[in-house]
Amino acid sequence: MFTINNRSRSRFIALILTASIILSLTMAFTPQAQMEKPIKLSFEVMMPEYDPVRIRAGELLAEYAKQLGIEIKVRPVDLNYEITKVRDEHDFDLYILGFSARNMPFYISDHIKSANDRPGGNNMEGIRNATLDQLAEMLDSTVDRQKQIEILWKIQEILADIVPWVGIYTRYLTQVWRVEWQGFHKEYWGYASPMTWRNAHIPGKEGGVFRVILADDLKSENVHLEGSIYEDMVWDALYDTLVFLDDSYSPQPWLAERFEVSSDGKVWTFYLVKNATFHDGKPITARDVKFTFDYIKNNDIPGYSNIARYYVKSEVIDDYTVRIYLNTPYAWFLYDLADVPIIPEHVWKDVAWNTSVAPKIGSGPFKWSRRVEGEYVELVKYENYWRSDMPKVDKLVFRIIRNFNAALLAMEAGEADFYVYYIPVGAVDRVKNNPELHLNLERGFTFYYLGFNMRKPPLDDVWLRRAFAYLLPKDEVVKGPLQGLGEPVTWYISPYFGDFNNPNVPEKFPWIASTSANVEKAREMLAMSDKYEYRDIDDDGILEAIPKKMERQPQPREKPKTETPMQTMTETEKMMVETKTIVRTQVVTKVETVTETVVQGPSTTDIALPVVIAVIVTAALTYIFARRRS
Amino acid sequence: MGLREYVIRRLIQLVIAIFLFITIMFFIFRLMPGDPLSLVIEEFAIDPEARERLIKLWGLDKPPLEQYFIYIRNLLTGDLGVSFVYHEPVADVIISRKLLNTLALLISSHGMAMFLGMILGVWAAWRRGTAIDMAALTTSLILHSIPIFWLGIVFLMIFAVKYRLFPLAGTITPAKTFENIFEYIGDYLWHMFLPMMTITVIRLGSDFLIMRNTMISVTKEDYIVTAMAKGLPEKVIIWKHAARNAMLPIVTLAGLDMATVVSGAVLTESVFSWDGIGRLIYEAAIYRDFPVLQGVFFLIVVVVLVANFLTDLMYAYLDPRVRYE
Amino acid sequence: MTVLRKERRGDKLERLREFWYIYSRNKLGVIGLAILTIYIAIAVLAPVIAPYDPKARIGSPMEPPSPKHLLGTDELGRDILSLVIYGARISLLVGVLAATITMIIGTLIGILAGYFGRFIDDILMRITDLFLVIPGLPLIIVLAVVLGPSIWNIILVIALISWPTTARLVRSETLSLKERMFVNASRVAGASDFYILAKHIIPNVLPIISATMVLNVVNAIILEAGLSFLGLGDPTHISWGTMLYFANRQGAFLSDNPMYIIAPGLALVGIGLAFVFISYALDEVVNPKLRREGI
Amino acid sequence: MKPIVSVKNLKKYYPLKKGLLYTILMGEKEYVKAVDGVSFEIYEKEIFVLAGETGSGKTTTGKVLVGLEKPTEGEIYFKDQNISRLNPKEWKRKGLRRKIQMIFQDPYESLNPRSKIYDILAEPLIVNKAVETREELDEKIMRKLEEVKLIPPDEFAFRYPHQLSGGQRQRIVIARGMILDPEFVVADEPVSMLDVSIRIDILNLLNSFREKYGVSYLYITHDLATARYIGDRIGIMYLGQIVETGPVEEVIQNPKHPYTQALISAIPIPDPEYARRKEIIELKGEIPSPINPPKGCRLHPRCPFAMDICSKKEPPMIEVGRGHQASCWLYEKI
Repeated sequence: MFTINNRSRSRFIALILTASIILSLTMAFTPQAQMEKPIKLSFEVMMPEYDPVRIRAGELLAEYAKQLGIEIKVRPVDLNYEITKVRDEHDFDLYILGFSARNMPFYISDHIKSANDRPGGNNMEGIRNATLDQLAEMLDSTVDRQKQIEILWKIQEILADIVPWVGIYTRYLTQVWRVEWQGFHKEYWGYASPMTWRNAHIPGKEGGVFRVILADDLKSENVHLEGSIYEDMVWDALYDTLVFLDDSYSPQPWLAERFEVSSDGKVWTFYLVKNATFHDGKPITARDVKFTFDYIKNNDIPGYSNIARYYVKSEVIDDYTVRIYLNTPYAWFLYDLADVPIIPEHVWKDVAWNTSVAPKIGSGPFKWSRRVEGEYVELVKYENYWRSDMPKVDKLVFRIIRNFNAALLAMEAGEADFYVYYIPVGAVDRVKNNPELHLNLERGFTFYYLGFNMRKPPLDDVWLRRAFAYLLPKDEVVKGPLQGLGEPVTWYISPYFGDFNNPNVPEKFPWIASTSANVEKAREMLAMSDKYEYRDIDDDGILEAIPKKMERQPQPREKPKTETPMQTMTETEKMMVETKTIVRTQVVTKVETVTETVVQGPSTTDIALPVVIAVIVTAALTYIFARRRS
Repeated sequence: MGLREYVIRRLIQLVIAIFLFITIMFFIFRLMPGDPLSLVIEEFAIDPEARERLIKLWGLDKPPLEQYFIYIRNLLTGDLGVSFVYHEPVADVIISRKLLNTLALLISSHGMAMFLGMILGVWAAWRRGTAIDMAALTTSLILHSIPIFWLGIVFLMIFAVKYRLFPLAGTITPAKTFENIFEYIGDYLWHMFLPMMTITVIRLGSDFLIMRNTMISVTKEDYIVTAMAKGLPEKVIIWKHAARNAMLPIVTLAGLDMATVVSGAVLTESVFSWDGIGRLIYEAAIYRDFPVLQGVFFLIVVVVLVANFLTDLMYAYLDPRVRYE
Repeated sequence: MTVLRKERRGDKLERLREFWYIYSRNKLGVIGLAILTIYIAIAVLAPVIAPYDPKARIGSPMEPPSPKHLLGTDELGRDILSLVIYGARISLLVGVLAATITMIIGTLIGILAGYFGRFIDDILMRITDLFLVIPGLPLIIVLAVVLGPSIWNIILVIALISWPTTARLVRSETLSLKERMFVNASRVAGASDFYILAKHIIPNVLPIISATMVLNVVNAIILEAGLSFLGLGDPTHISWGTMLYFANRQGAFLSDNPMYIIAPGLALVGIGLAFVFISYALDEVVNPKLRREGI
Repeated sequence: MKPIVSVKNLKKYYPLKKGLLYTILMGEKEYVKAVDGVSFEIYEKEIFVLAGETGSGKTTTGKVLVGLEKPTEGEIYFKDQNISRLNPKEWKRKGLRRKIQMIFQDPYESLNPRSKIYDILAEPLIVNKAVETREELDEKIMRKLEEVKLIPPDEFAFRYPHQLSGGQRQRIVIARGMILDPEFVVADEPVSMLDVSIRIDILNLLNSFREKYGVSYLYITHDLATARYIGDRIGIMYLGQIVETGPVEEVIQNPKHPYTQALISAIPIPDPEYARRKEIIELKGEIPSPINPPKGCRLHPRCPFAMDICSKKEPPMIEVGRGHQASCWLYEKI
């Protein structure tokens, strides 16, 4: 013990270090054999770290899952990280994300197509359902509203049946304004709408300044560049559109005093108002409208990808009539138009679409006045606006306050009139009790949901996903962290969208309707699984999923309320399905073989750093050991 | 022995350091998960094709190594790239009102802290060991352990929320029309007061400590002892002889302590919604605006390294004892 | 020889006693140590001291302080006092672990650079300079984003940012130590580099940089709080930084309970103070050149 | 008689730290020529003194001899074994560490303040694996402590260096040098830091080891008085070279080289009789830089007897007496 042999000792230590590093590396990279063995019901749920509510939601879910014997690790991560893992790498178990799904009815097809089950595609859960593929395909090209509703209802039922994701809660849009103001109108983002800028006023008072709080600065001074929703608020006041969406979310004439659509749905004719002018006094003509659409199409401007995709050409019939040709019938065209600012040809023809400071000669009720970077944007009334009754105020000031506490205090102090953004629950009472302020809670369409990685056993089991749906304490999330500023989600398309929402879903699919955690029901779900047997085989309090033999077919009574989608289809749909299935299946099987080989190991970023450090330390140590003075 | 050779050597080292730095930064930023478009997905369901188009537009589809070479090539021609978020050249994003805001805040607060720290430090060092010195010392140690953002919040709670003496956020009163430049400056200073005080108070602690300790060692030097023996008035000895010589380290340190300065700026600007470079860094990281991140880091590091270089040269030039090793 | 061995132990004790004698003359140091002891006691005894389970929702949200909840409740109706008490655990853990890793990296690199000199020194010092220059918090923000929020990543990242100062200090100490005669003596006696490093250099370096190491703890704690405050921390762990983050997010600012902000902040100041005082005192004990009368 | 150590034309140059760039731009590297061609022999049980001013290269010579520095040129033989090119590993493998040791100058600096005396003394034994058991180790340490007159040993063994006086520390330094029972020891100014009153004791102690174990010494000093007290033969060094060598008494009584003469005349001697006999030789100016030493005889710019040849050619070693040599053109004809 006493005789110290330095050399052998150092070699020994070096050996041990090297060995342990190699060992840990091999362990880290060894694929876990998952196919035949029982799989422990231990999952990780990711959510963006910045949102306390979603974190709490995850924690609550974990609490109840534990009662059932499912282990859930709550892992708040950077949003980008989560999206990379979920959308681009498909390396996840469960995730919670928000969906500001203002276009949900249109875009839902994007999320359910098998073809989009690829890295970077929007089918993040890995939905492989031929019927859904057909329906999505049909939805994209169906013009008839009744038909759309029919398809969407079907999609909602299938989704509720296979549960690729479950809605948890929606957060109300919170809006505060000083009580003296009136004339607000609802649109996508509640009352922060184009019509609000045009209409807001204090009854009995002429002119004045309407001061709106913006939660972020403009990132650029160009209406075509993708910015934040706050940016849109500014451009909505500066530019007019052909149509606008009214309080009930339906398109109404605006710059176009009326419009027609051809019977095949491909040709739209717009009749413009005749007295409208740009801020430089030049009239707004059909040529400007044509220019606007050509400009979007020719430049492939990312913010208007749908226009670019469906728009073919326009035809100037006369100064105030323009005809727009689309390549396919596109039902959502008018909704998209409500977003397209009409720009003056004589100003924009030589301007690159992505210049950061672009001309701000608009067509709207307010003219650009000045902007102090990071502080405010000031717009002044355009005296020659074609609607002589608008705008009602002389000035519209967007004051940039990023800190919501500061924003609310500014509202209290009378330094601002209108605020649409996050109101922390701690401050709700304060706002409510302030007689000078009006707090408006709007249901909106933003919702937060729990998504499953259906590619990864045992999450490929629909019964397990249904069990999860039963475990979600939606009401507790709403009452607790959300403090009642929202409501539980029991649907796949928000009732906000009226007829598009399938009201039968909650009734037919009780797990989607469940708003409080129900461990017993969840247990029942697991018991009904035909794919796995859920049992705690190693007595560690956590269940294991044991794959069942394929011969054991599910008993028919176990699926009481669901029908095979094919049976509910109309004849035309069946035909479409059959013609397209051949192509589809080829694509699908091809992709499947790829995804099946995806190995679930720790991600490279998780181990890269510790490993690098370990290697450096070892190298350094071995260097000391090995070195002798030379 | 060659000052010239020393300068050349340091210059080469400087260039290598900057190059190494931008390389490391480039790849660290590329390690961040996600691309500038990931964030968009939560707000808008962005069309995958549009997404790919944008990625191509920004050159993000190329392999990282190729992106790196393009970046270096552009950098050599003075092109820092175009911001993903602002769609402007990075240089324009950085050299803007944000930079001025940050400079105004940092220079005023650090200048103030240095000034007060020096006066208090000299004063405490001269009365070393007394109860007053003890109190000042303890206070500065306490200041050293206060998190800057917390102090900012507390200031806001007291001065902005409770007593409404100062504004909560921003750099000027929005949309106010100013009669003349003085009115504007007055408004700006009024807005800057709380963030400035926050940094000053936190910074004062360490500036005071440094000054006090240097003063103590300076007062032990022969020439001070001689001056005292000559019977010069205490004031003259303190301010003319001792303080001047003790000032050097504090000034040098302030320049070299850029890392802490920037960190403080990020937190302070975020608490006070001060529209400056600190916030820009934070947002650029969140939005994956690589070009801006690289640009800001590049700027900071070049400034610090060049400042270091110049300080060393100054020392080498002024102090004959410095060997060019 | 049994007599000798007994003496040996006594000797160590005596050294400790001597150290304590010098240290205890420093009032600030004693106060710091006392505060730290209290904090450690709170952290260890958290389950005993805390009036409630910190994760239990036992009251209505954002209650102002009352006899039932001395510091009120947070937005979930959890007892803030209990949260602050449990927060001591994470803050201490982060501070101590990050400082330890900092010390290990810094000492290793400093010693390698200082002892072996030449090109190793050149390379390591250039890297150190670079890290010294990189603004810490922004890089931490970037790294925190790269690695994802977890308490371990934060510890790692803080250490990754903080080591250069220690490395520089250790290097300069090593440089002067390796020229000392006793190192040469050891070399003549036939000791290897490893032996010299282990027996002569490291034991002499560590006490001298001990004050800095203690200061690293404060810096780590404050950095963690800052990161958490920006929302880059680990929100699943209760630390004072994450409490402040939630307090800020949930508008404690405007609610009836300012204690939600004041309490974790004061807790941070207290622990910071303890370590700053200790560091200051250690500096005076270990570097007698700085020792002054009356303090 | 065979020499135990023989040094042949030993050179040690230190490159000036200039960096790669400078070498490329400015060409030639520059060196500090600390030791520039030194030769001498040391016989068994002999004490050879190297004397000279600070910067003359005597300490560097000592460091090279114990392997702390590598020679630039020249050979060192230890009992017929060429040790000049060995690395530390080979030193240890060949057992040279146990045979060649060094005693350091500064008893304050050369003891690790954080090690106990016991550990300081144990270190050479442990790293050289010179003992098998703890008992053996304890015993050796006790014995050495006794031998350096630190009695009782257990009184001192577990103290820290700062708890001892300067003289006691120097005894520890000696004990450490002697603990491996070396055959040859380089003693680098072992008494220069000590009070005059205890110098003799220390010198006697060194002598006792020679008597008892037959140790040979290279005794390095700038102090001719102690050299005279302990030394057998002496070499006077100036700017990296030995300028005069011979038996101590002979060289001091009858110095031949002007530099030696100047050195000796600078010694304050209490004996007035002796002092009167002594002629005073003074050198001009300062000792030149070892980077670019003067051409020819290195002393010539300062030498009062400088001749033409002195600045042109380096003088060879010239026999000036029995075993007494000086390197000076003055004695060429003799």
